[in-house]
Amino acid sequence: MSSWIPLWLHKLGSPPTFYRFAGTLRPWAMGLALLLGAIALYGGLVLAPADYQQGDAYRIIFIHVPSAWMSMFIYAVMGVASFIALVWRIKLAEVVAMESAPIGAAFTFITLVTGSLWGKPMWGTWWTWDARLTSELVLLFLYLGVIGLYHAFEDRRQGARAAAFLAIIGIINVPIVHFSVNWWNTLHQGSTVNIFGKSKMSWDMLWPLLTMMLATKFYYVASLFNRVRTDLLALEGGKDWVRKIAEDEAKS
Amino acid sequence: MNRPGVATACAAMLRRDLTLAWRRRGDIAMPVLYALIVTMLFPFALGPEDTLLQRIAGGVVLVTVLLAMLLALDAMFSSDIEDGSLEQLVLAPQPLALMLGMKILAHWLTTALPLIVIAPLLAAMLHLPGAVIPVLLLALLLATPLLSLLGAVLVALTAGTRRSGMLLALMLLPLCMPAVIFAAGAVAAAQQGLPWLAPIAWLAAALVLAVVLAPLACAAALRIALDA
Amino acid sequence: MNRPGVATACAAMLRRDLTLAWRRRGDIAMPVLYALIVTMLFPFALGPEDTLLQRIAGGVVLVTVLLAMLLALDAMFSSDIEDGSLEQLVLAPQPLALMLGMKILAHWLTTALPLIVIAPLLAAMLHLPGAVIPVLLLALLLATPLLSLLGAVLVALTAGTRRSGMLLALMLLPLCMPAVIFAAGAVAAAQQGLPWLAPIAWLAAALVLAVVLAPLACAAALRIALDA
Amino acid sequence: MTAANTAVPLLEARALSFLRQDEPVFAPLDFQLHAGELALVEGDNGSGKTTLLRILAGLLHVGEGELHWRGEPMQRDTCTGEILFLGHQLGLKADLSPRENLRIAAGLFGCRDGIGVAMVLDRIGLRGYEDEPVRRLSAGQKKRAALARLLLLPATLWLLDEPYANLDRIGIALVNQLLETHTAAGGAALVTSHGAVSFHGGEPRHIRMHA
Amino acid sequence: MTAANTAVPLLEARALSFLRQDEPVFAPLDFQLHAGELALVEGDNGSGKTTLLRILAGLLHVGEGELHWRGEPMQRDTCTGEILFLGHQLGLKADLSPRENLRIAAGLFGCRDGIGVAMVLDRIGLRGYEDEPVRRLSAGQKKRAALARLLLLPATLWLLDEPYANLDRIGIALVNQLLETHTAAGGAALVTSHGAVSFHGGEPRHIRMHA
Amino acid sequence: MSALQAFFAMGGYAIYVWPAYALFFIVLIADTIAPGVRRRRVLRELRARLARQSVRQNRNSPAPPSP
Ligand code: HEM
Ligand SMILES: Nc1ncnc2c1ncn2[C@@H]1O[C@H](COP(=O)(O)OP(=O)(O)OP(=O)(O)O)[C@@H](O)[C@H]1O
Ligand SMILES: Nc1ncnc2c1ncn2[C@@H]1O[C@H](COP(=O)(O)OP(=O)(O)OP(=O)(O)O)[C@@H](O)[C@H]1O
Ligand SMILES: [Mg+2]
Ligand SMILES: [Mg+2]
Repeated sequence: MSSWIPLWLHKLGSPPTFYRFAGTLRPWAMGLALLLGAIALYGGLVLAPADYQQGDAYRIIFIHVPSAWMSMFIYAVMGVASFIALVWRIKLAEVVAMESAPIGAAFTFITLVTGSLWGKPMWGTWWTWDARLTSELVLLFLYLGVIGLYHAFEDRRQGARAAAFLAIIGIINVPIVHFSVNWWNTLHQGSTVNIFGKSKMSWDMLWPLLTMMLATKFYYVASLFNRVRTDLLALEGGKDWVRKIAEDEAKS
Repeated sequence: MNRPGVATACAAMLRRDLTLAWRRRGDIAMPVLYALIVTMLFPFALGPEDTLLQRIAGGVVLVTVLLAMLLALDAMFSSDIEDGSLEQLVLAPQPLALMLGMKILAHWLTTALPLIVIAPLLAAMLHLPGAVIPVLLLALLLATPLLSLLGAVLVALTAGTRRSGMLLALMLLPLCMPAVIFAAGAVAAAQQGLPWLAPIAWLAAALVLAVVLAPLACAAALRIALDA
Repeated sequence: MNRPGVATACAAMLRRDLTLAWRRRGDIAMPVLYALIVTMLFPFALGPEDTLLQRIAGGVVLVTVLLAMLLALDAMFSSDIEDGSLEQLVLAPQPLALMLGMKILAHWLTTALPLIVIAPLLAAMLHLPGAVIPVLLLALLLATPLLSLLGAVLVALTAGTRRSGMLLALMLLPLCMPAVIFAAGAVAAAQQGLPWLAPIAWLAAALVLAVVLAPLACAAALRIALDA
Repeated sequence: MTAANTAVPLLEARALSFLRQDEPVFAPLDFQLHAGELALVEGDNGSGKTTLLRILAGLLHVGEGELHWRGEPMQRDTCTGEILFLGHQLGLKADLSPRENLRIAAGLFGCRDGIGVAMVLDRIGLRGYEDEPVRRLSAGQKKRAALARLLLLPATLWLLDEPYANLDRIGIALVNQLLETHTAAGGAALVTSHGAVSFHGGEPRHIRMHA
Repeated sequence: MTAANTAVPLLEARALSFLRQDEPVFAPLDFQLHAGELALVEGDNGSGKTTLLRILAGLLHVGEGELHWRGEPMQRDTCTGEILFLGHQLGLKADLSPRENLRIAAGLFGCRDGIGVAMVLDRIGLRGYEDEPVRRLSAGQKKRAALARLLLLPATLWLLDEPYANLDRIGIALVNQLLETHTAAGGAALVTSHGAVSFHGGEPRHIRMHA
Repeated sequence: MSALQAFFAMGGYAIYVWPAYALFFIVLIADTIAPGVRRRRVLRELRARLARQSVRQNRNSPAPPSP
């Protein structure tokens, strides 16, 4: 482990410390996610006006787009964690990468289904082999491949390394998902939200969308911590701190 | 003590895999026969209507050839792992990526090349217009090594697992989809008399990238697979 | 000393093969995924034209399912030969043909059944009319065990040789062609609203014959294969 | 079971040989094996020991000469289930645990009275590894899992091809002990081995192979 | 090559251990191996001998502790080509003949000066079987074909996992002789074995494994 | 039509909008619950492993020789 990694990070990377740290932080992240989610839903479903073209169907946007962003964001996180895991062999990075995958797969799945639920009234079809749709489907397959590869190995750390490798190979798909609308002219919408410049969307619709985006980010943190804690228990089964937890839990 | 140069080692590796393939030449013929069977079954299953067959010919040949290649992919490293040859290869004082590159080359030569050779026959069996066949061959010449290279990386990744089959298929699907799309796109364009250079260029670019990166990735993946 | 009855032995055998398949359940999923991939690639390769897809749907599904079965056939006895389990089976005080019958049954259950289960999905992906699907399933239910049984005999025959792949494909082609023709005939007849019972009856008759004879042939062939 | 050295030998070979591509693999063999006896098959590498054992197990066809089982010409069904063969290939499925592997063997061959799989695994020294897939066992542990069949399955004649290979000292002693118990109970065994076999129950018969 | 027992050991392990599912496979090991020395790795079945050899060969990652090669931390490229590993899996392609198998090995690892494949096969006792596919050889003949690498390939450290198994007496003597020549020439070797090793060139070091 | 009814009707797109939201919540709730279930299984397996390990350690090396 290189010396330039600050000491606190190094400490945090130690499984028992992180286990405790994540345990205290998780409820806060979950609480924020629920609060922001509730506000965003109220704003999106009640306050925001209907779209002049799409009517009320556009309200799927408040879950479709944040989920779509999360599907790519989580993949990026997974890719970075995978890289760290492979280069420095830090156990926590392996776990973060591997436990991000199911959450990412969940959001990808939501994106695909909400997208096709939206597509039926708007395009008249559930599914076409459009570039963005296809690349998002490929993203789902990549997530499933990472999850499957991780669990296919008997040695979990070996599985984590192999799956991390796949995650890194697959990262080229993320820019393809994002830019596919620019590169090929297709059915799917181009960019309408622009965080830094001027968005093409009215503020009434935009703020619930951005709030929901924040809510999903917090949700991700909460869910990730929850999963990482469980996985650390499975991975560190030989260590005393885990044995203690196991015995304590057996007693209670 | 005379350490062999890299060229000698590459030659030894390539010769080894080609000799092995030749000893089991029945297995080389397997994908070819498989592709022939599929193509022969289509007229039976669909009825021998010329226009229909002609319409689907390009796509069927492409899909058949690529799938026939997948057949042989799974076995790429398995026998070497079982009999301990791979350990010896990893321990050899030679760049592993290069040696694996040779293995991939041998694999392409023994599975893809025979398929490409009979592709015109397959195409003719389904009445594909003769003018399209060169484009089909070009597309295959670019798409098949791409598949070999990507496939090798994935096979290496799953080599340490017991449930390799499904995973391999699951991971290959997203990776080979673009290759099929571009190759089929080129053939379809040629069949309709449209320009077909763009998709072929994309395939070529992807191939160049894969030739450089895939052996390295493959070596790294195999080291992980052995480490248990 | 308590010798097990034939029923116990059959159950043990079946359980063994099913457990093994379950341990490697990824490999069970392989033919299924393979069939799914092939079916998904067709719209890409041919373009998503509904009428065209519908026209070829029945044939494509049949060919795909049968070929996916062939994928798994080759491995039917190979692992048992390599690790010496087959020797133990031959030496057991049980009728070998019956034990092999159990192996074939297990093979059918683990490869063909999942394929038959997803066949309606495959058919739907290619827009096959819903009314034809029962006939398709019936045809598959009869054709797949036929293929398993015939395949097992051929695999046993080629088990002792090193060039099994090609031989297998060569010998299977003529044997499975009639099955495909009858099955496809039934589906096509159903799609056109014609009576489809005759081809199905032929398939059923062939199946009955195979169930009786194939395990016996298989046992004889395996004894020969081991004797080297 | 009969006592050792009855009139009719359990197994008798007369000018037995085996042909591969029309060439004899070993010089013609003559030997008798009575109930209660142990025979050591000796010979250099490649002298045909494995080949002989496979012939006796009925896996290879007799080339020339004759083979008699309890005085009658040996056929596939005269000795069915009485022979237990352990070859270089152990006959274990790598994906199954020792327990599952033994259960299958018992399902096919039956098992001795009053003996269970758990007990056998314990005696053979695999306690704690009963449910590990065989693939994850060490070489000696795999061998033990295969040898557990000797304890579990009923058989009169054991054909053991290098049963000592890969075993540690305790394992070797265990095999010797198994052989003693088996022969004392009226069973017979043919064993090939290159190492010294310190067999305590009487002088074993020697069968020498010449290539 | 240096004489035996120079100051810097060829291989040194400090508190070496390996973890499988976070459990140590064997108790931490400390040992040194100098040029010209032979070390016997001893332990019961499943005590981790094979695991140790695979770690030393660089096939498995060191779990805890340190491993030094000629005084420097051992890395993949510090000792490349200096180590010759022979495991339970022999690393022979069954479809190729011993001659072809050795040719490939020589192509990858190089070969010692003035030594040819034919000569090596002759010395190892495979004369007449040079062009038979390995699949058709007997167990001991296969082992010999694998051991032929010891004669052919240049290497400083030999890691031999049960090299004596399946060999006849002549073969065992041959391995002992190979080990003597190798250590006398300044090479080192780690050997696992359950049988008695009658090594003549000086008392070997003993490494005891405890599970 | 009351405001609430109008809200649930979603301008006629109810069959598309509400399933989308339902799915969103079902998937995320499942994702939240799953680790808890797994955690219990992991700990149970760990206890079994500890038990097995103590068996291996207590195993008296020579198998008790009794015919
Ligand atoms: C199965 C079908 C669909 C899938 C897989 C899908 C996928 C995606 C993805 C991955 C993104 C994120 C792109 C990015 O930010 O880089 C996205 C954004 C978006 N989608 Fe969809 N979508 C689907 C259907 C639809 C439909 C039917 C509509 C509306 C008619 C729609 C409207 C939008 C909008 C407005 C955005 C935000 C674009 C932006 O600001 O970047 N999507 N979708
Ligand atoms: N499958 C085979 N095909 C052809 N020849 C074979 C085959 N198996 C063995 N042989 C040859 O037959 C001879 C006897 O082999 P066998 O395996 O019986 O020897 P063995 O006495 O068991 O030797 P070892 O002590 O090495 O195990 C050898 O010369 C070998 O090369
Ligand atoms: N691939 C594997 N996965 C998991 N555990 C393994 C694996 N290989 C071996 N083990 C376990 O690790 C321990 C050490 O095994 P190893 O093969 O190193 O023993 P060994 O000393 O070589 O024994 P033997 O004398 O039987 O060859 C054993 O308990 C074994 O069950
Ligand atoms: Mg032998
Ligand atoms: Mg070992």
